[in-house]
Amino acid sequence: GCGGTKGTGDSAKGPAKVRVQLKWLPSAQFMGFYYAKEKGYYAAEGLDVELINGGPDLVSTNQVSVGAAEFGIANLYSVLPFIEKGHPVVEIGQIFQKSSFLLVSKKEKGINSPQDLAGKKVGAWLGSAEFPVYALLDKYGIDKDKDLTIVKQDNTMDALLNGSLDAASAHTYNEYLVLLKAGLRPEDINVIDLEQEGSGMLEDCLIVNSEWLAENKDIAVKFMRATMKGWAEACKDPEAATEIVWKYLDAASNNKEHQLNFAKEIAKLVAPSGANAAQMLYLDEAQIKATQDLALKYKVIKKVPDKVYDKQLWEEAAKSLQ
Amino acid sequence: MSTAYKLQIEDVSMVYRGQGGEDITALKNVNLNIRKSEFISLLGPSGCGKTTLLRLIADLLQPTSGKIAIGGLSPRAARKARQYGMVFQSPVLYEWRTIRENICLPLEIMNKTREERKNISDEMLEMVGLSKFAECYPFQLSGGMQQRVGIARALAINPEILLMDEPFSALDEFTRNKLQEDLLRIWSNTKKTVIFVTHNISEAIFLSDRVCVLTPHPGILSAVIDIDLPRPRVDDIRDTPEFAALLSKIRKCFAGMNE
Amino acid sequence: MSTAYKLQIEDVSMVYRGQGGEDITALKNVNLNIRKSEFISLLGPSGCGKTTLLRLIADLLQPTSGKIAIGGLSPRAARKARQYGMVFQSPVLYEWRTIRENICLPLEIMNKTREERKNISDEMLEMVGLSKFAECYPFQLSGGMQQRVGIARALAINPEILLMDEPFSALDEFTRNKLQEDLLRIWSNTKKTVIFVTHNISEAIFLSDRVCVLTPHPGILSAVIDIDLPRPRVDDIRDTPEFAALLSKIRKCFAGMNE
Amino acid sequence: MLKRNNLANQLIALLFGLAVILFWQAGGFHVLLRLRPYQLPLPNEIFEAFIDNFDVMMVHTQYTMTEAVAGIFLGSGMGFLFAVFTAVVPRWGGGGLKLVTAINAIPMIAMAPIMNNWFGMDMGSKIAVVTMFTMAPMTINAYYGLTHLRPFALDLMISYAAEPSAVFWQLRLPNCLPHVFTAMKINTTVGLMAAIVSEFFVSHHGIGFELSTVLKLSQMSLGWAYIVDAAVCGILLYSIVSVVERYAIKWHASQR
Amino acid sequence: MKRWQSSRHIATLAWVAVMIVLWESGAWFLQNVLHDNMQVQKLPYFHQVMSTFFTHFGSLFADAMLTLSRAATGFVCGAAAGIAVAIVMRFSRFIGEMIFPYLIVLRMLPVLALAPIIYSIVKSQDAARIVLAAFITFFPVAVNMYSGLKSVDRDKLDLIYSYAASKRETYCKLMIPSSLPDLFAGLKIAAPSAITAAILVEMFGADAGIGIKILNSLYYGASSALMFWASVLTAALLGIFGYAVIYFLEKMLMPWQKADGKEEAH
Ligand SMILES: Nc1ncnc2c1ncn2[C@@H]1O[C@H](COP(=O)(O)OP(=O)(O)OP(=O)(O)O)[C@@H](O)[C@H]1O
Ligand SMILES: Nc1ncnc2c1ncn2[C@@H]1O[C@H](COP(=O)(O)OP(=O)(O)OP(=O)(O)O)[C@@H](O)[C@H]1O
Ligand SMILES: Cc1ncc(C[n+]2csc(CCO)c2C)c(N)n1
Ligand SMILES: [Mg+2]
Ligand SMILES: [Mg+2]
Repeated sequence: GCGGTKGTGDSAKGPAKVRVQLKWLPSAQFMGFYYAKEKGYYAAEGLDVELINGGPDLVSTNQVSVGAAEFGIANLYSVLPFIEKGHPVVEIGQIFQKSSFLLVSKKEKGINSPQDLAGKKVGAWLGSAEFPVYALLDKYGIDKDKDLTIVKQDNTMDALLNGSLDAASAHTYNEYLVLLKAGLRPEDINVIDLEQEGSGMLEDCLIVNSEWLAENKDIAVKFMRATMKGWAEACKDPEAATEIVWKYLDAASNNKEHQLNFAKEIAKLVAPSGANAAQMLYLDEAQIKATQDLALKYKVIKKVPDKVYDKQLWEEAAKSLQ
Repeated sequence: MSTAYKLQIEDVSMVYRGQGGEDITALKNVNLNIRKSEFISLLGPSGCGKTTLLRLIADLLQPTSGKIAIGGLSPRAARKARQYGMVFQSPVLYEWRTIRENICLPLEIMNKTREERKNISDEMLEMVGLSKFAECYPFQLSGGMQQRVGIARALAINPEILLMDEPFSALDEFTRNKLQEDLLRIWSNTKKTVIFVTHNISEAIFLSDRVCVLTPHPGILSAVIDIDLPRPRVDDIRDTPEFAALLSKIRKCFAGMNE
Repeated sequence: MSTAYKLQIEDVSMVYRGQGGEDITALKNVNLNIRKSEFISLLGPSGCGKTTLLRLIADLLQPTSGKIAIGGLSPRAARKARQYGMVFQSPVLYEWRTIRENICLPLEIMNKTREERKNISDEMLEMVGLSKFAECYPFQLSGGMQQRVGIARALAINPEILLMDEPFSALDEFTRNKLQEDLLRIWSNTKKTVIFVTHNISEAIFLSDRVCVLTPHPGILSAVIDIDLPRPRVDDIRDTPEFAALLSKIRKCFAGMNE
Repeated sequence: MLKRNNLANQLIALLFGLAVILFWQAGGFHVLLRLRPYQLPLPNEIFEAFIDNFDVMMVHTQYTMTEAVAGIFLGSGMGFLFAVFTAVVPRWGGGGLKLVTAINAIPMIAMAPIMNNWFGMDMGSKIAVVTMFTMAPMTINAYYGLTHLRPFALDLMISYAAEPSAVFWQLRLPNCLPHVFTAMKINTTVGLMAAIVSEFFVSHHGIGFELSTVLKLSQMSLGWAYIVDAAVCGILLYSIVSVVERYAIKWHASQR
Repeated sequence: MKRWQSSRHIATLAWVAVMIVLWESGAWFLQNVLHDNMQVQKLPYFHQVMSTFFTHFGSLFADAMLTLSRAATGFVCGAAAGIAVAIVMRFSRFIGEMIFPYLIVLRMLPVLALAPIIYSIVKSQDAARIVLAAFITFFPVAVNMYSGLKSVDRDKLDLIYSYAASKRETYCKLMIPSSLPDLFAGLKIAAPSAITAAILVEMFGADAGIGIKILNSLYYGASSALMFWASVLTAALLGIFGYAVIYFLEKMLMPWQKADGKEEAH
């Protein structure tokens, strides 16, 4: 019994308590959840949802696995090794429908195509988001251990800006915007878009503790439904969503304009083909397979686990939303 | 018969390990029996092993060979039974305690009530003439005053065996004489066994029933001299011919030794 | 005329601040002139301010009021000119230095060569009878032995003014007598000025040209007594009637004081 | 007699450690702390990971140790000099002492990004972080040792009108040595820790670099191999300090 | 005495003034001589940091209090454990020698690496926070206290030994008071570290706190650089505050200590 029986309640006795482990600092990256909570979608389903902030050293998958939260947000490719090792987690929804991953460099470094990465110092978020980079390098026959230096990148873009990194990992929704705010113009930046290069791997997905799920399927469906609605509405109106997200942020160390741009980029990733609630969190099996294959190829996992995702919840939720 | 003695020291030797690993024999084959309520002085030149012997009795050191028994008990058992009161050669005050608190330390350990502690410490402070300094910290006292605190602390607990290591050496003649008389009064009232280390021959004679003379390198108990002066002894006794005779007798024990 | 004196103490008072902020007057209006090469003893009961006076002379304390001059210099200037050698009431040995190294400490500071240091320390160790313990650390020595190291250290540098705070109090009579004679010999050879604190009246008489009697609470210089015994003085002088007369004269100074 | 006692104690300590490892291997901790197998690897798995990755691990270990040792020397040295300065001119040093402790109060994780900006992403920035955080323990302890002298010890020196340098070399320095060693013991751990933590940020080598990556990827055996590795490094540094201490201050009460 | 005290304050002010001047000129140098485009990140002008600090004072203060309370809990637990373990180790030479090496092993475990496992053991963010902060505080306290306990004067020990005082009394009346100065030296190191620890733990996610401010301002780049520095400044002030608390506690608890750093008469 180390699973997550804690935190659930009999629906007869007031709302069921559910905890969601976010993967990072509160931001528009999770606007769908904030939206659903703020607009009462969860309450309407009889849920009392607690959104737990993450941080750079927190492994959200781990938190879900140990039962510190029932649900969690994580990069799909980093969830895979946990599932392979037997952690009781399973994916139940894919939040980002495509990869936001970029490799950026200053124009003067002359990295005009992926081949030019050879011999350079390239930043990667080791431990959480390095595999897309490896996939790209592999595609162009660049040996990550010999042909260039992979540097562990922190959560700033300073190393790229001060020139100690030649190229750095970036998400469309934050790091790229940070570069622009630091005074670089788009034409000063060379961008390698991993989605276009076909090396993109699936990022933010919704996972659940499978032991808890086995006993609380109904709650999970309710949660899915409210969450999908939240995301759909948030993507339709990023301005409104930003206002809601703002309530969860520390005003002193954040910037509303940045959050709005952030939110707009997120909307592009979550709802690339229109914000229809029934299509949110869609599990595209082909894409999941592509991510699994890349993970297998780059030894993130030794073999594809039996059960990475559970589509049933999404189907039930989507059905009731139509 | 052996139980007639309060303290039996049998063939006790003590060897310290020196810096280079060589042995320093501080005491060699010391034999001494002390009766209950006896006042014994240990007399001897600097470095002859007086402190060492006192520490052996007090269970602060273990002899290299030989045996010590205190009324049938081992020194450890006697210590655990809280039979000892000790005055160290240096005052050994706890610098975080005021003078009164230093005197009360053993009383606290022996679970005296607050009131008893107050009364006893008042009395002791009075006796050593430091009432005015009760609330001072040790660093505010002169050397002799600190030593008196050490004496007051040892007397406060009224122990069965009083071990005193040159308690009066830092004191002037008058203070010293007064405290000697106080000590004798307390001793005759309470019938303690006292082992008193000193290098002052006249002090040893004035106070003791017997004087044990130690000679150094290695420390050997070279003579035990009975002091058959009448008691109670008052200051005038120092001017008697008997006293002078004892003085020169003991001086002779040391003669020739000093080169 | 005033320059005839090596040391002039004019109306010196010293007030310590007590724990509760109240004042403790240790010395009050002390006046004393000391000639060059004079041997002066400060005599007085425990806590009367002897150590305080010595520390004032040595520039280790500043008087609350009054003035001290050393051959026209301030105590600070005299200290800087390294005129002082001091024996403290407690041995004050550096525990990280062996006995020899402790004795050599001032010699190092005064830039003596290695060879001089060796010779002087050998000689001093011999004098205080600790040659065998040269390479021991202080914790391996008895109380009296430690005190002798402190004496050896002060004499090693052959200072112009020797300030000695109860240097012999932890020593037995024989060692004490020997060291007293050594001290007098050194003094008469080198013509130092010596200020010697003691609570032992006969010691003060035996050694000094003049004895200064201090009485306590507050410390007042109540008498200065000339000791006009012939020199060189040998042990036998203690048995002369002149000696006895001085003894009782000084005792009288204290009489009545002790209550 | 004492010697044999020590040996027996050490043996028992060793046996105690062995017992703990056996208990761990038998799954005792997993039962006790209700852990899943993948949350805490077994000793044999850690050992295997260690053997399998030995060469790579040693490269990273060397890198981190270099940073730590360099930083510890720099930081302790500067901290000591600062303590000396404070002891010599307390009026001016006192305020500085507060500033040094203020540095100690800056969180390492805030310092690492700043240092990366100043000194680049290689060893330099990590050494700078270690230096900063080993300064205060040394300053505080050394200052204490330099100024808390036995009664009259300073008076003796003053009576000789000893040069300040003599007071320092003959009195203050030996008096503060035991405290310097206490500080060095603290600094071995603080220093290694600072090196590892600063490698959690921009870096491309070192135990911290590997550890942060490996653990997030749930490679627990290798992660623990690095944890054990770091512990061994720490003990190594600590033991060196202890051995030097034993010879340097054999006169001190704590060594008797 | 009074004069001396106030001159000491003046010296502290002088230090601060010198540091500020150095800081300002450093920033100026980076900006105008080196033309460093990272100047704001490397060393922003002190007056700009201060202005940010005061503009957001309310928010910084609230976060500071939050972090401080977490640090205080961790500090108290860690210090208590450190003292207790040091005592146990000195109490029984056997236990001391047995566990000391393992204590070192334990301490050498990198905290950030241990975090996941601690989270899986205690399963509560708050508890994990306290455990981690306590873990960091623990070692300096334990080491200093232990070395203080080992340095108690032989004579003082003999005295209480001669009274056959119980071990408990020996510790209460001798060992602990006599090691207080060493303990406080350890606490002075540990108090600021506890703040660091609390911030470190915020890297595992928290609703608010100085660490969260630092993270946010790093994550969103140059525009938040001033906020980053203001937060770091706040953190440092917290550390100084912790140090000061210990300092005054020390002065209060140890009236027998003569004024430390007494000036020499050279
Ligand atoms: N640091 C201090 N603070 C407060 N009072 C002090 C201090 N030092 C000495 N005194 C007080 O000053 C008085 C004289 O002390 P001093 O040490 O000079 O005496 P003394 O004549 O040397 O005595 P003894 O023979 O016992 O050594 C004493 O009453 C003592 O309590
Ligand atoms: N811890 C020790 N280690 C080595 N030798 C020691 C130790 N303690 C004492 N000694 C030696 O033992 C001998 C006797 O010392 P002790 O302290 O018993 O002398 P004492 O008779 O008390 O002398 P004093 O009158 O000078 O105090 C001395 O030679 C001394 O050097
Ligand atoms: C130390 C560190 N690791 C990863 C990222 C990259 N990143 C930024 S937000 C986010 C979460 C979801 O996208 C991720 C992985 C970072 N900035 N800093
Ligand atoms: Mg002795
Ligand atoms: Mg005195």
